[in-house]
Amino acid sequence: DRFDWLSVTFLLGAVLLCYYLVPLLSLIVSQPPGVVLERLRAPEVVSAATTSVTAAVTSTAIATVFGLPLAYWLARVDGRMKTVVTALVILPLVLPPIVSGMVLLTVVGPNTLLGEAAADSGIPLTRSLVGVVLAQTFVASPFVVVTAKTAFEGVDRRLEYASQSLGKSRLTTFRRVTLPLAWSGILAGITLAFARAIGEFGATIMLAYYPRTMPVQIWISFSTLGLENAFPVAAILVGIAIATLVVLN
Amino acid sequence: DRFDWLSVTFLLGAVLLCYYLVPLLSLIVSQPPGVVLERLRAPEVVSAATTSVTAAVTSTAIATVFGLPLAYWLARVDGRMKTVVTALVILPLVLPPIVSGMVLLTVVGPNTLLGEAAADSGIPLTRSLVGVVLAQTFVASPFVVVTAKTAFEGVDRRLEYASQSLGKSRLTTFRRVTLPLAWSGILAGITLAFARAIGEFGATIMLAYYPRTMPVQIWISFSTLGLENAFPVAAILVGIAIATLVVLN
Amino acid sequence: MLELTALSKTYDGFEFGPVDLTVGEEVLSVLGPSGSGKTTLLSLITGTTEPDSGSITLDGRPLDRRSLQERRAGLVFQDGALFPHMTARENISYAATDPDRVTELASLLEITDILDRRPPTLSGGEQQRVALARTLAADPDTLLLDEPLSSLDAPIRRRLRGELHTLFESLTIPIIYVTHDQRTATALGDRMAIFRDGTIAQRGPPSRVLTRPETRFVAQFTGTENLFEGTIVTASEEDTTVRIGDRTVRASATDSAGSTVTVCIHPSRVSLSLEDSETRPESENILPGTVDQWLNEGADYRVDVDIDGAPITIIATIQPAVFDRLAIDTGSPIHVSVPPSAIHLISRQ
Amino acid sequence: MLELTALSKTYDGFEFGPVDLTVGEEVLSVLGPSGSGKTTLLSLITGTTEPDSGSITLDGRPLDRRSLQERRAGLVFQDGALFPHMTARENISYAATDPDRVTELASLLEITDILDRRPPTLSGGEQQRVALARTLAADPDTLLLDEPLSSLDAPIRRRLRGELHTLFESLTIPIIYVTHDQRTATALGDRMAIFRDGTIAQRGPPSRVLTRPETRFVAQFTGTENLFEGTIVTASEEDTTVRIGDRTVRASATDSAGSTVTVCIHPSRVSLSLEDSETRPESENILPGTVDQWLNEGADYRVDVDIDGAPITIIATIQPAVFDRLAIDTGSPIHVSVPPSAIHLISRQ
Repeated sequence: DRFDWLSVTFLLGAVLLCYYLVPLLSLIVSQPPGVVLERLRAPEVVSAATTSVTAAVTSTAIATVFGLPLAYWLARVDGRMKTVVTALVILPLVLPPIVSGMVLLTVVGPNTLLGEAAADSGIPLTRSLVGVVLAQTFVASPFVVVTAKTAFEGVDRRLEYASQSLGKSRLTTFRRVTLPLAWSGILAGITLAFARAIGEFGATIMLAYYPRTMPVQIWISFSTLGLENAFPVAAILVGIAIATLVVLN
Repeated sequence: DRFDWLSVTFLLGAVLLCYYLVPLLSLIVSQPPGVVLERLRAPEVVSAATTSVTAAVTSTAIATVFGLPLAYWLARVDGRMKTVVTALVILPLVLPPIVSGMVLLTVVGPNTLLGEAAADSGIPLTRSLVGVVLAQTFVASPFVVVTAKTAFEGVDRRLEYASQSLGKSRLTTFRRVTLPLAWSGILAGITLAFARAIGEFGATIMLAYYPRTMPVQIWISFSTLGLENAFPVAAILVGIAIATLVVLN
Repeated sequence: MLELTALSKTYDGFEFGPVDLTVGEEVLSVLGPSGSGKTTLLSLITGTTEPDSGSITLDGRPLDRRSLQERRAGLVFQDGALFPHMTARENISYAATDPDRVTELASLLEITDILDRRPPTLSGGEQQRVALARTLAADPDTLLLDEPLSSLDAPIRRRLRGELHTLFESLTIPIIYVTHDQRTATALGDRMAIFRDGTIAQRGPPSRVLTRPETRFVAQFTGTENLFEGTIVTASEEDTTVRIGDRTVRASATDSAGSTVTVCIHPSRVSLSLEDSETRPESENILPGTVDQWLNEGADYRVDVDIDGAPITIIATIQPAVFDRLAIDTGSPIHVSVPPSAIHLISRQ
Repeated sequence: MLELTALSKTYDGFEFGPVDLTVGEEVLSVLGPSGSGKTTLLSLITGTTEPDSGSITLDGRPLDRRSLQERRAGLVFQDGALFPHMTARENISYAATDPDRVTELASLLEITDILDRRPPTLSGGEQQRVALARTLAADPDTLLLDEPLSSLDAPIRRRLRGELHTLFESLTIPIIYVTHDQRTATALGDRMAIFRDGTIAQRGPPSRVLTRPETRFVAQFTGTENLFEGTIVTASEEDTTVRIGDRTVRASATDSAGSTVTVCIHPSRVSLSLEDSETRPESENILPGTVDQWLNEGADYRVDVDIDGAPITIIATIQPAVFDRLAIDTGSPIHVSVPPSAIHLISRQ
């Protein structure tokens, strides 16, 4: 009885692992790397990559600057307030990306107050790099907040008390005790946010069909020219995903 | 100095919170609930909701059955093996959904060995409910594994040792000690997976443009008829997201 | 001078205070069971917890609503709470304004050789020395210690306790030493406060608290295991006669009112002998009995004696040499003697 | 009968064993500093850790490579490790095959009143009673206890220790009791094993291990604080004369070879007196000295005496009555006396 159960367990887990692994191997096998590498220099690939990286770096930076203080506050507060704010931070994570794009459009869309005002000042909030950044920030920044919150919670509060009792200010304590100890967790959050931002598709396609990010470029290549034409951009994104995994360890 | 820093912190966090909250409120304000409720009965809305719920329930069930054993194994193993397998589980989480759809197409697409064989047996793996389930499972199941793994890790291993030393089998120990203690965490993982599955857009649109899930329906309504026509379906998805938050607490 | 006035704090299910307490340039050891409020007391002084009411002043400065940074109250945590990403030296110089102070403290606390190691590689005793050096490096106006020895092995604990005793004598600030170990509390404290359920059950010099407990709780908690219900028969200015069951014992004069009392005898104050003919002047209470059981506890033996003609059992702790000489065994007859000065009476309400 | 043969296990940076050990129907108390391998010993027997080599048999059954379930080795954890989602009753009946056994054990361990409460609402002592009942409910072939009293307050610890002593006498299985508290180890163990760095430093009846330590480490760890380097002057069948500095003391006959020895005297075996004219027959070693310092430790006083004409300090623990009678104070002259039988010699390599 015990033996059977262990075997079945092992088998079920292994099936799931194969389901993650096989498609990835299949992608690598199905296309000769030479051909893919050659097409990486195509102008639409370079343009999409530039747009994606610029937007993702910007939105990750915004997420970090605005998210870390929120994460620290959430880690050190208690009670009802914490529950409500945490729920609000998780909301963009459980909201479908396409819906995230929709709700953003109701605020920054071309026919809204804010959208019109911005467009008049020459900074259109949709169909622009700003639009991409807005979409990516909404969807990706919760990763910084949630992961950094956990990292801050992992720093023994008594160490902060000890530092303050030794006559150090809160800022010094944060800079020299809390931040160094939470750093690896925070880095993980930033990495996850970057990965999420650069892979964002649903919200981006709603806010900014142009300029094309890599995921949008894949969709267009696939739907107009077929699967093969999407491979070069996909190769870059798979590379970034694997680099993310390396950083996360 | 201290006062300034605290204020700035508070301000930055508050700005980010507003960025999460305002669009959602805007969505609710921008459309009279009466009109939205009326359009919920439209045949294309009902059809999309049925497809989405059926597929998401199925893929969440698959994720649970296959994912829990893997999560338990990961929680109780150590060393290099754990690192590698954990990385493989996180991969679908950091892979852009549109790329996930692509890599799945290289295995189950209409021109692949597997895809053709299945289509010949009358079970097409793309442009079908099966295709939706395949896409959702790939993207959503890691949430079950990762969250349940953390929940299992939170169960003091000494409690399992105590149970076994009292003459109970591993299966009995799992059923009566580990599972009850990890249950709330596992439920959170299942909830997250369901939310992710029902909101899936990038991978689904690659594998199954038809039958239309709710996110795909939103995209089609938006791109062919304009933003207003996407509201009824979005309302359902926002409701599900909020219900998810409630369960997570 | 550290002064606490009517300090109180209510958590869910636990009430601390009101506590009034003054600590001068001395060591106050705070003793009590777990959950009696010892750690809450320290949190209120350092500022990690705000009181519901009452006030704290340190050298005349009110500490209420001041930040931790401004209080200058140095706290040594149970496990040291060293910064794990800094070496021992970095931990200490983090707190010190003068680099020479690090060298000085390191030599005082005998940690010069381990200054370049990180906390996780240090033993428990070394971590506590570094933590102490770090706290002293900030020149605090009061020193608070939260069970710093409780996680150490016996020989190191004994050694460090002796060193703390010497160190404390050289400091001229109020020191509060929290512990649940009566031995350490007695050895280090100039005064002692016994906590129970968030309030002070008794305070005073350790020798007085130990020999003259005011309540059953204090008696039991400080190791007075022999507690009997008795009735006062006669009381004069010289002595008191108390009846326990069918037996009568003579105690020193007492100020306890009422006729029913709790008779307290510390096991280490009970002597055992084979004959009742011994005529040491102070041994007036000689009770015949039978050995019920005995336990070798290493440094001493613990002997339970059933007293003849009274439904009571007296516990005596005697030294190994005496145990060997008396050839004690279960069932053997023995005489218990207790000097009147070792019998303490608590009046019962 | 529990038999361990050449058992060894290497972790990163820690080597356990090889350990050979036999435990019959008795209580073996295992004593040692933290990190000496006490808990590893229990893990190897229960099966949570597999040994690198060696074997374990219980009543003749080999336990090697058997699952935890099949070993029938009952373990009581330091904090009880009760299932937090079950009541006390459910915890016990989880292990019991017969429902009557739950009632029986609850009454034996005096937990009948708390059976319907959940572990987090129980006190530390109650949790340990329930944990013990749960372990016994499974009728184990051996009982292993990992410091079950270490997190309890003194009065409860003392009481539970007495109850464990009675309980252990009623059990007819091998019992291993792991602790770092020498007092508990001595009180509960029929035999004692002292662990150091993963191996057994000494084993034997507690009274023998305490009075006849074989190494400096064992002597120090069991509280023999007076350790001096000496030279044997004469050795006969009756006694041995040893020189320490300028002083000579007489010890009982010894089998220690070599002329350089470590002289061990337990502080509780040292007596203090005002005159050297006292002529108790066994007190042949009378050394004049001066009180260096003293410490009130509650149940006894600890007095450091500098011996005149020898660079040594002898520590004595004396009972309060004696301390009061001698009117001891720092700097006052005093005589130290040590019976020859209390002087133990360890030969140095």
